[in-house]
Amino acid sequence: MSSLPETREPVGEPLAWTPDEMMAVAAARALEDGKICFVGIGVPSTAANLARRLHAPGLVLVYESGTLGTRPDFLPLSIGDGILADTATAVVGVVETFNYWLQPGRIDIGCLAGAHLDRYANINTTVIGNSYDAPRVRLPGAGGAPEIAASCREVLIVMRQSPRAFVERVDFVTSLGYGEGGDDRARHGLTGAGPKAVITDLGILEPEPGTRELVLTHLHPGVTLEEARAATGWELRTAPEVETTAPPSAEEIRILRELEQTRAGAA
Amino acid sequence: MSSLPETREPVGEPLAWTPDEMMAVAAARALEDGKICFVGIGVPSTAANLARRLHAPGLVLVYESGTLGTRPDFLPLSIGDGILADTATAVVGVVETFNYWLQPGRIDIGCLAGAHLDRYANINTTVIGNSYDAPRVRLPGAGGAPEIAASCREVLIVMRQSPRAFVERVDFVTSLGYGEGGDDRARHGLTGAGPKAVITDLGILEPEPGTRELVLTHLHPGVTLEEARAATGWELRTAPEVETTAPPSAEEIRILRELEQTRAGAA
Amino acid sequence: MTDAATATATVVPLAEAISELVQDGDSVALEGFTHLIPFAAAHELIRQGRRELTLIRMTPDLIYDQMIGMGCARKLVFSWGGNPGVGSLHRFRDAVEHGWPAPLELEEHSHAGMANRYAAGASGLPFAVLRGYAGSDLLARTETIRTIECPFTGEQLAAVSAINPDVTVIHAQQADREGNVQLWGIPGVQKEALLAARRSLVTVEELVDTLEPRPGAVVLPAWAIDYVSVAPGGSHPSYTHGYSERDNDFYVAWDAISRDRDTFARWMETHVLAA
Amino acid sequence: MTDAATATATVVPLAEAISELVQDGDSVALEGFTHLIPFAAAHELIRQGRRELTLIRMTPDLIYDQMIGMGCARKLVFSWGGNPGVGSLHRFRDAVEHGWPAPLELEEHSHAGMANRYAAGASGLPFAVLRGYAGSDLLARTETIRTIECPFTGEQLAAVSAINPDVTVIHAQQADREGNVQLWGIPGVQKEALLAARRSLVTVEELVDTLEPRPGAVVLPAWAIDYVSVAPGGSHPSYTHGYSERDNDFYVAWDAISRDRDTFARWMETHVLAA
Repeated sequence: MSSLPETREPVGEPLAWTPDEMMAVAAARALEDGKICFVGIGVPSTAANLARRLHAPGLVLVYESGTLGTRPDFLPLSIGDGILADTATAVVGVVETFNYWLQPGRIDIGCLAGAHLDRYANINTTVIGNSYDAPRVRLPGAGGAPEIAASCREVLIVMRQSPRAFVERVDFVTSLGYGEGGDDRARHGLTGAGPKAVITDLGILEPEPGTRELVLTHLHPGVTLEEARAATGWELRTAPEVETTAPPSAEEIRILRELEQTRAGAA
Repeated sequence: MSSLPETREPVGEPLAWTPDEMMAVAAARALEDGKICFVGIGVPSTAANLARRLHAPGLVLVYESGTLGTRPDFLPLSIGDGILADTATAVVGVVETFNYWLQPGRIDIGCLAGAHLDRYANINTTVIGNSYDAPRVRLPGAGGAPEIAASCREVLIVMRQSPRAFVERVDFVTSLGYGEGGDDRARHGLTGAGPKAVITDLGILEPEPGTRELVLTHLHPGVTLEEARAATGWELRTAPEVETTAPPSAEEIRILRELEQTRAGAA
Repeated sequence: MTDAATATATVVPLAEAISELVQDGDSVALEGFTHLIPFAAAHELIRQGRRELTLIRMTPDLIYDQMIGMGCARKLVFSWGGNPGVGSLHRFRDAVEHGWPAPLELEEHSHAGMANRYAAGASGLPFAVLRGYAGSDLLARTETIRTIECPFTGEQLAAVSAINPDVTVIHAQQADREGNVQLWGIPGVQKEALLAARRSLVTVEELVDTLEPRPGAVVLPAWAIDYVSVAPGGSHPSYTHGYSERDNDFYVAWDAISRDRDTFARWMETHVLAA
Repeated sequence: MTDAATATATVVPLAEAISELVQDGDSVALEGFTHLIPFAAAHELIRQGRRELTLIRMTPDLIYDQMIGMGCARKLVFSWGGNPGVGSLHRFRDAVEHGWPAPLELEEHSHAGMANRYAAGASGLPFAVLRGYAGSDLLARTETIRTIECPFTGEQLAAVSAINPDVTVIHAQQADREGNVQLWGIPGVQKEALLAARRSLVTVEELVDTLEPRPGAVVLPAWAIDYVSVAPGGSHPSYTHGYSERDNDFYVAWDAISRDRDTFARWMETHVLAA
């Protein structure tokens, strides 16, 4: 859905891998083999294709361009690159993709990027500022996200953590996470369970049982709780136990970098 | 929609052609070149394929099996024979056929057969008898007819004339003709103009301007007004001038018979 | 509508698939619009003695004439019940007109209505909207047809409830080892009927190592299918484009076979039960 | 939705087709989902100086960024307005954020909503039903999204009004002499957008004597199309499956070209107006 992150310098002491690489690896790990995954463009697409090359060769990738079960041998720049059609089990129209494949709940997990996110995992990709008609920043818009967030059995959100992007309350709810928290999703009659995790360049946030507020459950190696809090626009709470994400293995990094190099015409 | 008529013996003095042949020829003549025709099985299919071989090589045939612009080189027995797919411009699913092609009014003329017909050209292909639950005769049902009769720009009905089949009021309105007559179609919000003619083995009936009651406008050669009246279950009225249908030309009969011989496995 | 997506379908013998999938009282759709009618699966259902089924099909055709005559059905959901190009379905008529071998409840639609009901079912929607049944007595007869008002224009349109069969069975040309299915020729409503079902079976002419892309082919991913069974010639007397021709002579001959109860019973005994 | 069906489409030069079909103030959909985006037709519209257009597209992409920047548009109906895989559409943002070169009215949907609006338009229905916009602020922002109750279950669902553009333009690989069109690769929403339109144009890479049936091909009969124009490379910088590759470098380069108003104007002058 969103633009590619520009590569950011390693934070803290020099590491063998960048925070963006850690984010992609952590997201890939969250995608189980044999599941059906609706893939947004950007980091989600990187993570899903990385997962297929690591622990999840049977991960089924579905892109909103109607390419079902596609197996691209390089990273597509857009959700509609030809390689996605050439390597798909089936290619269908956009109407069918959303009506027959996404809407009925056939998709196990939707993998999304967001522009702005709030403490209840609601996503804003529409406007920044308090006026829709005169926005401070006009974002691209919804794309497939509202229905991906609503209809997939569960959702994985992958995006960089910063106080600008992780806000107390989004200016515009484009795609519903947990709404006002608690059972608010049910009120909207949603079939899907909602975001199971938000994977960032600093750690992993997960909805707290009951309140559904996003709380910190993992910190990536070399990242401190203070850094994570400083990068969050709300009073970030932590799970009873905050674990440290396993660092990327040499293989994860090697395959990720090979993959990144294959992205045609990447900026 | 309906079953094939068993061949009937020539009526009146021996003719070079049967009443059924005259019916098929008259129906074929009513199909203009370059029009898009939604074709029901049975005599309509015979007439449409005859027209393509005579004056209307550019007649576009659409069958409810989703075969658009099909050009079968022999008469199909069913609306789904393989020959229809092999010779079509495009083959689409049944949902698309009805929703994208028939429903919006893209079809110029729908060619239907009926089991029972009333004076306002309403068709019954459902049940005979006054109880739906305990019918005297259970007919096949609606098929595509209700929407063909509703959505085509105009409709042509082809069926044998008899007091049993041409009734004052059908026991069950499966497909709407002119309802109660007059502007009744408009009351149902129909886009199509309705039946422009009913072509039988005895002559041609057309809706009278205003009342939309079917009146006799043509008698086929050798058929008398009395025979037509005797074969009609209501007080059949005639147009100011009743014309005599031009007899089938030698070419029309030759091509029709060639065509009939090609029907695979016909009874 | 399958509850848990798995990335592959299970390839099993037809008899096993049928006994796994279909219980007495289930609603089953054996689809195929003239082409690819899954007769082999229907014959297996008859042999396994399934009862009280709600049979769903746009065109009951010979396949349901046989199942109705053999007493498998409690109810029929359909839109055109004739012998295409030949005449009546005599077992269907006998059940409706004389309750033999058992009374048959009818839920009757038009083709457009049935097609849209499958599409709604495949889309996870409770209903579909169409311009249909205008002025038809079906509107009053059939509980699953209602009217709905456009929230933008106020126009009245027809609404039909979704169909979500307990089990859908279709026949196709090929499946690969993972259970991905490819069919071509007239596609009918099979994709919708399959995707609308809670459980599904696809019988195929053959298993192949890879599905060769073909013009006009519909490919159904394995993860949308529960079972695949190999049933060569499983669509006879209908046909499988590229594998067999429609047996039009049999459709004509069925008129005489099915007209008489005993003749029908003997034919079924010889050609289905004893087979 | 074409008023009078004729069995063939008229093959004319692009400039003639555009001036015949598109008037100032029309609603136009130039569709193509990443693949087959009809840039040549858009450039012709820009050269002919069309104004006050309502531009309809799921993904405005560079094609509408250019038309908006050149002042062709009064309103945009869309669902995702970014440069795929790159970032912002700067001309689109400049119009929305600063009203340059003119204010741009927005009618904003999700992809699912837009796709269903085209499908309703193609089906001759005034609206479509979907499970969409749940909890999204779009529901309150967008007048063409409402809720509707299922007449069978009472469930609340989203309804979106149909889109019936005055003109739809799509790009395809081939047309034959009668104007039958064949496209393959990612099919997007082009069939629905074309069938929903009052008037239509298909630009093609080439005219051929016969359309060779191909796997995954969508064939559009000539009688559903008004005009066909030959425009080789007409989808650049997007692509035409089997004819060209997506020019990803150009999509990346567009970010810098379009960021600055003058740089943009110069680029358009050189590459479109003077072309």
